[in-house]
Amino acid sequence: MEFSGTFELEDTTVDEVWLALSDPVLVQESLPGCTFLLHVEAEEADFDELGEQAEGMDRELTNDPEVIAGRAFREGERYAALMQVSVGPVNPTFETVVTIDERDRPRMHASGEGSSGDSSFEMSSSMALSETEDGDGVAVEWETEADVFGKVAGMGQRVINPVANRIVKRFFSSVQEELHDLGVEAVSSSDGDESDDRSLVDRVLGRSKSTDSE
Amino acid sequence: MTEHDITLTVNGAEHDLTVEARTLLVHALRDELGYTGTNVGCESSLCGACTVRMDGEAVKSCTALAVQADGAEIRTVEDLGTRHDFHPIQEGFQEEHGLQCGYCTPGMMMTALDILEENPDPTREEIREGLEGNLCRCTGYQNIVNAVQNAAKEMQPAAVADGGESDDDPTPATDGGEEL
Amino acid sequence: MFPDGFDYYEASSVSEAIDLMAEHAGAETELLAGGHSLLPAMKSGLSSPDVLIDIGDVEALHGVTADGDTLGIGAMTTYSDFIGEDASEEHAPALYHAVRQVGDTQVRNRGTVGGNIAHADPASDLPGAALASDATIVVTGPDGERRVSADDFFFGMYATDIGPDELVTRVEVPSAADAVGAYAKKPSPSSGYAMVGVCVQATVDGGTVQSARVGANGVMDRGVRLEGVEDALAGASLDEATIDAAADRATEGLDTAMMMSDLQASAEFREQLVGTYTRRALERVLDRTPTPAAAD
Amino acid sequence: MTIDSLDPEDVDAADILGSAIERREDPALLTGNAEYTDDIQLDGMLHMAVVRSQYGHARLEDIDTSEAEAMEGVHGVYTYEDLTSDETPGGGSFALPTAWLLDSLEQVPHPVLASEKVRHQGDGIAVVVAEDRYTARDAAGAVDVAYERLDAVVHPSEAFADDAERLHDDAEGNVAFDWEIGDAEKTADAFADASHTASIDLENQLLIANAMEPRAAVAEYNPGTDELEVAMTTQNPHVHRLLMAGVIGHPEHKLSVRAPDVGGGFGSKIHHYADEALVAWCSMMHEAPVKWTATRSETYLTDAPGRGHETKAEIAMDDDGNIVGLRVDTMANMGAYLSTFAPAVPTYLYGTLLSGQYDIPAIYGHVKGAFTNVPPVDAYRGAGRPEASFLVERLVHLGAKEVGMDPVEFRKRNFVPDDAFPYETQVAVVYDSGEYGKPMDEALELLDYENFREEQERARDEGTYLGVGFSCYIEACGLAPSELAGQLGAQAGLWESSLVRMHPSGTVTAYCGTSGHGQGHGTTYAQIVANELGVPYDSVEVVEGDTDEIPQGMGTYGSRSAAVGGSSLVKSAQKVVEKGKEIAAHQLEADPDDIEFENGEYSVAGAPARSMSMADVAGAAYLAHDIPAEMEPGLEATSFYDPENFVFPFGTHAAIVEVDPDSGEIEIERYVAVDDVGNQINPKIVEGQIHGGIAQGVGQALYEGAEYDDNATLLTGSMQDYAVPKAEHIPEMETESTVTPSPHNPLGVKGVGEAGTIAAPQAIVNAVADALEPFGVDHIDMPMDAESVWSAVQANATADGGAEPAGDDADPGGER
Repeated sequence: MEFSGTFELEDTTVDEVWLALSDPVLVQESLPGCTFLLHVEAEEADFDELGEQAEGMDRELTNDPEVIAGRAFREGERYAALMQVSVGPVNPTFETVVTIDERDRPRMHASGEGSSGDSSFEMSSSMALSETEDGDGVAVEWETEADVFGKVAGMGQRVINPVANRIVKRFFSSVQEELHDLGVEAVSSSDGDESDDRSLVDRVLGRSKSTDSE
Repeated sequence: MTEHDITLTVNGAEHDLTVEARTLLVHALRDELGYTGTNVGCESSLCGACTVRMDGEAVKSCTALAVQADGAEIRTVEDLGTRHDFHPIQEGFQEEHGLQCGYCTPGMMMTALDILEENPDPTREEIREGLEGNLCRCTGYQNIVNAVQNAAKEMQPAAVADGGESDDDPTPATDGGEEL
Repeated sequence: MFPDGFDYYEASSVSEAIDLMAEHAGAETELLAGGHSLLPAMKSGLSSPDVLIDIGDVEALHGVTADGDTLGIGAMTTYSDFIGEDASEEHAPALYHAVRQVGDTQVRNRGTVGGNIAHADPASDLPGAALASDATIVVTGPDGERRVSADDFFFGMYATDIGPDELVTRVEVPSAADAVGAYAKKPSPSSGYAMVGVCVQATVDGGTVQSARVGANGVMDRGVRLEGVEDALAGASLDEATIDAAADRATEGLDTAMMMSDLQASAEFREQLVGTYTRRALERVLDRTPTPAAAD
Repeated sequence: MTIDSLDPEDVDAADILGSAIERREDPALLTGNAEYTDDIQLDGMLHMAVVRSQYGHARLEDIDTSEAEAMEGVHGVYTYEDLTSDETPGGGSFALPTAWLLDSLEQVPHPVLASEKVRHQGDGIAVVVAEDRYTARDAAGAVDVAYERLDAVVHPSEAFADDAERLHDDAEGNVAFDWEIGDAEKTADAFADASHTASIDLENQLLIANAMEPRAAVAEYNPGTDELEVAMTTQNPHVHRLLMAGVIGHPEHKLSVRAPDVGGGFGSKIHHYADEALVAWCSMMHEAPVKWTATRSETYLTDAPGRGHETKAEIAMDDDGNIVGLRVDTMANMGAYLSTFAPAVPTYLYGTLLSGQYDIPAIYGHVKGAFTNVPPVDAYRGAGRPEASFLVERLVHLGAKEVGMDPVEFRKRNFVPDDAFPYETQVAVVYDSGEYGKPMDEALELLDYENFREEQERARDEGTYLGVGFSCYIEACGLAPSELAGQLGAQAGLWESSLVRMHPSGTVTAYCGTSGHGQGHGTTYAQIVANELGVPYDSVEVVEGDTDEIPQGMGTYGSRSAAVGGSSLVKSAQKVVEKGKEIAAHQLEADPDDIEFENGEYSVAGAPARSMSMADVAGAAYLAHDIPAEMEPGLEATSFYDPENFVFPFGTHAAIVEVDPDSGEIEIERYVAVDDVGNQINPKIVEGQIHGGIAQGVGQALYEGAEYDDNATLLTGSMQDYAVPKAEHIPEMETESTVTPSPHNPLGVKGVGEAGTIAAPQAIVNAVADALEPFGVDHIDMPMDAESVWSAVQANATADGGAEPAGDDADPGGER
């Protein structure tokens, strides 16, 4: 199954959106049904343990780039999320592990898989940011290829498309709200002359150093 | 998982039983009480093989919890008529070859009773519509429609008397003013 | 075929239902009305709530009342009970014709008007009818009743403006005794749900459409008004030309990205069908509208 | 014409054979007294549930049963390792056999529970035995399986692709077999010389039988006697006993298989599945009765689907409209493993019917079977023959169009002539008897064909698109003789066995190895036996479906029961009559050659007063006070009837449809069926079979189809998504028949169980193609749902610049 779309965030910049989408905490807060989203080191994610870990953690939304940089998504790393997808009376909770395959501003690519009882999914997703034509906002172009297996695939086929669309829509609406509420201001690349800042910026912006020439 | 003491009156006989909340009415009838005339054909409320009458209405007993039926009057195929004293609907199915494997038939007949109560003289199309919730894989339905029509005639002896002709010549009495 | 285990509670009143919901707020709780959407989902293993609160026997939620201005339908009124009331066809013709086409004989005997609307299945028959008949959904919670216009009620697939601690208690339809209603539906041959269903309620006087509301099911992720059709009808004389013009505008303003697309029909085909079924619904309206001569 | 049923009491004994009497099975079925397998309740009965695969194709990494085992009410959880362990009962193969072999067949192992790989979603991984259905299902859900998902293939063309994931190590390229029939060279020459050719590229979709009763089994093992009794939903209990004995390793004579009332089969209850064997094994394991009843979603995942062809085919004609050649290349979906009789279906049950009703001088068929990640594909009502008939009739429709002839005229020109029977086709069969013009003429008359064509033209002027489609089908039933079946690869004889037993009081019990499941054998067999023995119909009881009671049997499928089972009963009854003749001769003091037998009376030729009734003879046989010396007492006979040849029913079905190009909706205005199934034992039952068969054919044409996604996940896995036709979907059917008896069997019958299903799809598709001719639509794959019809119109409209009828001659205004 393939889905794609474009979502426009108003009154913001590519850097701000990039920063926001770099922050697992903001993503967790914006994703409908997401209980936690955590970096995982171990080969196998133990979701019971992660759940306890998440409860013990004190992570707040912030507009502080440095804090965000400290916890920002990193290319090649894996993240675990507990996601409840609510579709009327059907509310499976998926234990999901996502790998950030590529993170190179303004582009991100991730792949992952999740399971809930005898249903599961695999997905591969990419996203690119660009300034909108009027220059007033940011266009997020996204596309996802997903495969769904088990009960949900067999019996919930007709709901998957609209539900996926709704989740994406609500996600970006929340991102937009959070952006405005927090007043996130991205460290603009032009600010950072010093090498320390430079690396921070690179890290937050997910820019690989070697390809900084663009 | 809660358990519940319920009372079901099935074909006039009162039964007290204890069921898990999740026990479906059809399983209470079949497994607990032994009314195996009611069959299970699907699990998505589409085939209607499990149709019984609950408080006088056709319902799919696989889509009701037994606990929801607490206190209800249930009528199953076992209550229709015996081989020596068929109910008209059974007679209709027998005469018109309205069944082959017979698995859908109990549910089919219980729904047909509903149809005929609502509309004692249904057209073929109305019967087909009324049976939308009952699937049959053997007969192609044509003889089932015949069976229900046959039963309709049987159950409406008055209508039969002049029914045959009035089809071609509706309300002749009120048309008296028009002369050739 | 076998639902997972759950705890079952039967509410005898609306307030008891609300109390039960509050009591089990931490658990996954579902209200059980007719059960014809919920129980199949539970039997297939797609849905496994911890708690079911049965509101089917709450006396106050049953029955149809007409006071001249409004037709009130208790949320637990079954489809067949609704159809059986003369007032239904008289005061809420659009809803009446839609309810007649819900499910099958047995489903209509158990399923409820309120349960259908609360469930908000976009392929069900009543969201469009609620919109076409300008219904108000009465939602009751710990703080009492709220009244939500059907226009504001449906958020998306199975998503509505009902809070987690609330339930739909009544559906109110402004009396439309002068109006004509029609529902044209293309049912899925397997499930019977609407691949597309168009519901119209129109007041026609002397051959001219005084007012018309048109709702559609199965097309988008929720029941929607077909505003292009309504515009085309408003003030026009109800004839074939108007019907053609209205049907041509069936998908006007609909966000095609959120159009339903599934095994039954692609979004593209649904676009085609909305037009076709709008035409059929309007033709039924035309058929049912007394000719000016006969009306006089 | 609707046939009126008769009360058997109103029928003279001499007329019983051939009368439309009411069925004797009905009272039990109508009063809830029937006993279907799931109705069986036994003391201490346990319930089995099966853990099935989440994926269409995956390697199994780990199966953790610990949580399930620990649940209250669970008596055991077993995997393949447990089955094959020395600690557990049974020493069978625990693999399902294939009972039909082909030279090129790649036989692959089919374990009853997967241990290394799952190859379709229905593959079982573990079984749970618990105290009740609910607990068994809960525990099955608690078995934790770790998988490594593999890419899947659904269609044969995908399976054969170079980069396709392989299902079985031994089956290179996922090829199950490569088979051909006919003469490739001669056919190539015919095409080279032909003046006209027409071709088609089509898919004959996978269908799911959807018998209303899901599969079920109840097994009861008696540790004291080591006897294992299995009651199950089967169409062929003896075959299941034989195969199951090997699968679970329990001796055949200690195993009994019984078919209680069976709620429909349509082929799906012929095959040996894993589940029934597992129930039997669990019963031995627990020394307790065990029940398993499939949920409907399990039947969708496990019942063998049918059809599943991707075909390219062409037909060649000369200038006069004579068919000169036919060439077929088919890729057949075999699913994940080879089901019981699967290899026969797309080969000998398909290729041999490619001549249809036509005299075709050159035919070549090539079929390649594919392993895919759908459930094992096998016989579904018609099995191979609908695919052949559909293809031939679609080609004939296109061929007629290509040569510019009316489709009726084209067919009539090419029919096998009446005087050519027995007719040997180019594809290895000899048609027994036929008069193909008769049903066609009857159908034309019913349709008022000439007038219809005028009406069609008028309607087109008004923008209404009507079409008529014909289907002149042929089928082959009663696959035989056994020697031939053996040469073709059958690992079984295809005879039928019966026992006719006179009781001392003159009543009769007739046992037959077929196993009806809705066909009314209890009625029709009693008609046959009563007629042969000249005893009252009510004096005959029929017993089927129990290996303990019936000597042997092959079962009910392929429309064989009347032709083979019925003939076997005739043979047994005739043996009884012959023995009775000797007893009568002895008692009447006459020479046996002088004894005549008529209407149940033995009499001495020329002295009719010297006579004895059948009942008296039976009494004498058991009294044995005065029977011929050397004769054994008693009066019964067993026979094994092995037919000389197939029988070939035929007929013409025709549909008139209206198609709405805007909505893609098809309305069947009329459906006319004229069938020739030879002599009819009970015309009402024949009518019922035709009706039901047509309904399934209509289902294939318009509604049904198993759809899988790219990962071989079934998307139509419930009745919510798989459209089993409802009452509103099936048209009123007008049925008539002609009678051309088969010369091959004593009853002159041909078989009727599948005729309607074989005939109907192409009648409807041809009608739709005819209706949409102005739009240039030649073919729409089944099921022709509204969207596919609309899309076909649109595709052409796009090509021609608007959704308007295409081409000059489509503008009727211009013609006038």
